[in-house]
Amino acid sequence: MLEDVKVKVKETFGFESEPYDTNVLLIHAERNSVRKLLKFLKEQGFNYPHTISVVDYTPKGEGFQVNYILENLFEKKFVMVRVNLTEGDLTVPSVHDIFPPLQPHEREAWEMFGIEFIGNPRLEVMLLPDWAEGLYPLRKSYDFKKHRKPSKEKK
Amino acid sequence: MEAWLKALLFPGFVFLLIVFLMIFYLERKVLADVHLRTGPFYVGKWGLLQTTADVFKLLQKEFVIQRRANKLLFSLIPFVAFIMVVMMVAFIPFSERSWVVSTSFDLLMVLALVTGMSPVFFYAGWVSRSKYSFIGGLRVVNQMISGEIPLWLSALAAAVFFGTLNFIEIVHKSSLVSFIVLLPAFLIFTTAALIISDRPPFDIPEAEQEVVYGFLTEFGGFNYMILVLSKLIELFAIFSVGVILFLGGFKGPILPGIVWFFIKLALLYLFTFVVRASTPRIRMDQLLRFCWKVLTPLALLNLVFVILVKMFIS
Amino acid sequence: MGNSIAASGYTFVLEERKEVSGEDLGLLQEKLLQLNWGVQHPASGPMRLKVWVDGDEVVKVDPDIGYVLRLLEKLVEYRTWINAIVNVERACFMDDFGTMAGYSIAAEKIAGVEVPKKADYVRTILCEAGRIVSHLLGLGGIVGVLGVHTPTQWALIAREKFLDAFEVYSGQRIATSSIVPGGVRFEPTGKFIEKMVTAVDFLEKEFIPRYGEVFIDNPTLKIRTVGIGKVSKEKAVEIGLAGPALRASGVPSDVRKDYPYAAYGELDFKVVTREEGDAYARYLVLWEEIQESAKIIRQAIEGLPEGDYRTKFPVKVPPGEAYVNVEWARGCFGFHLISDGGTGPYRLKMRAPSFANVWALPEIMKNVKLADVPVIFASLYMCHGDIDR
Amino acid sequence: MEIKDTLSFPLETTKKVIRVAKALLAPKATEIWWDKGVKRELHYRGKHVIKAELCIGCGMCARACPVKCIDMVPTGVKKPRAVPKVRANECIFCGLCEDACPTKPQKAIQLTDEYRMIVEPGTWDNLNQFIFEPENLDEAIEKAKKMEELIEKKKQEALKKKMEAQKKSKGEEK
Repeated sequence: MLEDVKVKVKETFGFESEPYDTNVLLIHAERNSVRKLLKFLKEQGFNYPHTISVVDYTPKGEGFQVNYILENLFEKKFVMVRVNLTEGDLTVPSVHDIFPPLQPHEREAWEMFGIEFIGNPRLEVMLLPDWAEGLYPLRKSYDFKKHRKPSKEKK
Repeated sequence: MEAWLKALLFPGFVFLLIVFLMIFYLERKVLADVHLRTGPFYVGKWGLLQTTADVFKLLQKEFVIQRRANKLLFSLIPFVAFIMVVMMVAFIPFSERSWVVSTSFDLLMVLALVTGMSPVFFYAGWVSRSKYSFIGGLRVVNQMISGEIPLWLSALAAAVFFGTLNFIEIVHKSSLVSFIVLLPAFLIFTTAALIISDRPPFDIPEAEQEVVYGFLTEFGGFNYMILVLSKLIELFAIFSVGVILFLGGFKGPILPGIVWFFIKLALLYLFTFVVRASTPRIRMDQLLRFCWKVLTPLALLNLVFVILVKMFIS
Repeated sequence: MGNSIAASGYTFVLEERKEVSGEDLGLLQEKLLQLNWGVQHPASGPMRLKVWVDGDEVVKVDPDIGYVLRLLEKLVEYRTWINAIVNVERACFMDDFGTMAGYSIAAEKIAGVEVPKKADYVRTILCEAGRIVSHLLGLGGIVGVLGVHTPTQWALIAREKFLDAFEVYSGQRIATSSIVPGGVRFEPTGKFIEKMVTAVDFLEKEFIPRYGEVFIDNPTLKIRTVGIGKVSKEKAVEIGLAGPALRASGVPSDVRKDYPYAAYGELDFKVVTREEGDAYARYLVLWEEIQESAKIIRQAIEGLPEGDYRTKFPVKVPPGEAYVNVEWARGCFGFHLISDGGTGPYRLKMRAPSFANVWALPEIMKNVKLADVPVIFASLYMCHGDIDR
Repeated sequence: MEIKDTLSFPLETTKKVIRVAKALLAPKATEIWWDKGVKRELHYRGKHVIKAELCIGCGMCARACPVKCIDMVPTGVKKPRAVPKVRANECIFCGLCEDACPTKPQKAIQLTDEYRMIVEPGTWDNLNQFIFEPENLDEAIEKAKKMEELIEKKKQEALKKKMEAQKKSKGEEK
């Protein structure tokens, strides 16, 4: 089944894909056609989104990586769509209308890494306190000693 | 005994207070037994003083008034509620001699005071000026009004059967026949009592998980204690009326009357505690449907039945 | 209700219905009352649900989470491969074995370490015991929000027996940190097996009959839960429900069966599903899964092989990554673990099932009564530590 | 159908109520432990015991600690160069330090079944009370010093012997 998807993705989009693990297919996608690709994958039966996993590779000079992990609940297969971003341009089109459950995941990725999902209606602080907006704590460059909450002065 | 001594000591305030501490203790112990726990244990012998300690804890607490609340009404409402419920108890004969007042319209008086409680509790929610209190207040009015109709109807059935409203006369007239004839009325009365006094499974106005503590949310310390106490006394009064009307009050062999009265009362309470441990809370719309579509028609039918029986007997 | 209150000068925060629900209601426009269901609320736990009510009807809810955020994903980056387990297990205190097992399997996959068979079996026993421990609290929680605390207390008695077994095994009752990359940390002694069998015996012979005859098929419980928070099969997949909630809607999704890990491939068990998809179905799924887990534990104890329980795990793990799922008590927990060749994880992304469920709430809580909010909330069986991580 | 339901509902509810009441007769699950005390399992992960005479000062425990609550305190002797000291207020009692300790057959750092440790409220001011120091540290240091002296002596003797031997051999050469 994953072989079929691999061939079809190659034919339709021209994206390379490789087996990631047993049951998991890794697709190297591009930012501009990620929406089309995810729509295509949903039609293929990968209709249960797991998460958006962002990896910060900036210390290694590679920018950011956005992984969409989708599951086919009935065929029991996974697909992982990987989009690489450069450090200067952290924007990805949002897929909240294709996969509604991914909307909060996009929100989390935005507040933790600062990746902007264009079209997401609700990019606001969710897990972090209000004062921590824009600190992007899961980035490798985040120094937790610097960003302490300004403590109340003692009486 | 002097009248004022009666009101103050027995069967007045002091007696009432001890009875309530014991009822509260009993509730905790029974619930703990059902939960397979030990319950209160360390304060006093078998934890008997635990509830007393809790009362003193509440007395020590700070007197908090919500900023937006009406200060006068907020502090006044608990006392109004308390005075009203204590008046109910004054009419109840615990034995042949131990009562504060006895009139020819005892039953009417108690039921009228019970009916008067609903606006008091609603105001308690209203003057708190808090969302949850307000919803709790609305719920309590809804619930009490729909519970009062069956309560009145079933109590009136007993009054029709005995032909009097005086409690002591009712007790003297009661017999095994009256118990059997009034059994349906008794069941309706107990259910209505649970509804009126917000006992589980009808604790909708105070539903902790839905509206925090309903109209009690903003009250703390002494105020809270008084309000909760008045709720408890209300149930106590209604149950006492139930015991008098349907279970023969202080009548009973060998033991003194007051002991029989409290044995019967304790059985009723035991029933409510076990119900509390097994029956989940129902929803407001379900309660209203139950009250108006099931309980009230049943109570009316029961009234007709009792009148027919009365016709045949006389 | 709305307009009359506003007219009487009552100063609640009332909001235009149109603004809240986003739909044009024309002349029917009313003002709504916003309730803060949480953070300090008897049934909410450390999270807030903004509930807009019209009288007794809920118009819209909006979860506000993040009150127990610990940034576990960041903390893991400061740990070594072995001692990262103390962060992973703290995703939720109720079932800590599942998360540790998932992390360990991911780390072993990257390092290419083969785990001894005995460790696999011990992991299975522990994970299932953790599931039982967690589900017992879940059962109590669902009935508990309806004002009856008896189920919670009875469930805690059965839970204590399992915690005793954990203590014999690892020395702690909760937060056992007992599953590490490379196996398990402690030898499953005879005493541990004995305690575990005692616990399962108690569960099957005392707890299940006692609980089942009162709180299963309870008429009052049924009128409160049947048909409440109904989610169809398609809807459940679309809004991304996870775990018992997904299975209660009729989707047979169970990682233990679909992608067997540990010793699950060799054991015989069935995936509990129900078709109704309402709060009562979710309650029954928990109830049946407890019995199923007890059977798995018995099988695993019977088939416990001899041999080593731990192999050496390298200090430095070669670069690589893995995405591993485990069936946690609350659903499918995913670990996207990345190594850069260092002494600790480079990045760990945890896919939390409760996070998926909490964002399904706005869809499920449409046109319900205010009194149903806690029921639906508890029946989705979420853990706040898991939502926030 | 509805009438049937209305009739069966109170009956069913009453049944459940009576069944719950059965629990009133069942034995209690809790027990009064106050005077009896609690018995912990033998390898309960409680207070640390650090044996200075066994410690080799490798610092593996400090490296394995996930919360970095173990400090290596220098002793001033060569072996052990430093001994661990546990800040109990930060410790999460995971026992990973015990796993990491390389001494055999007995571990130098061990978690015991002693669990009642805090006798006073732990405030910021008395944090230093909640530190698990190594046991018999002074004796161990003295012993180590003696050992060092002994080794030194032996070394010197060996050196002397060597020197003498060299001298002898040199003499022989000459």
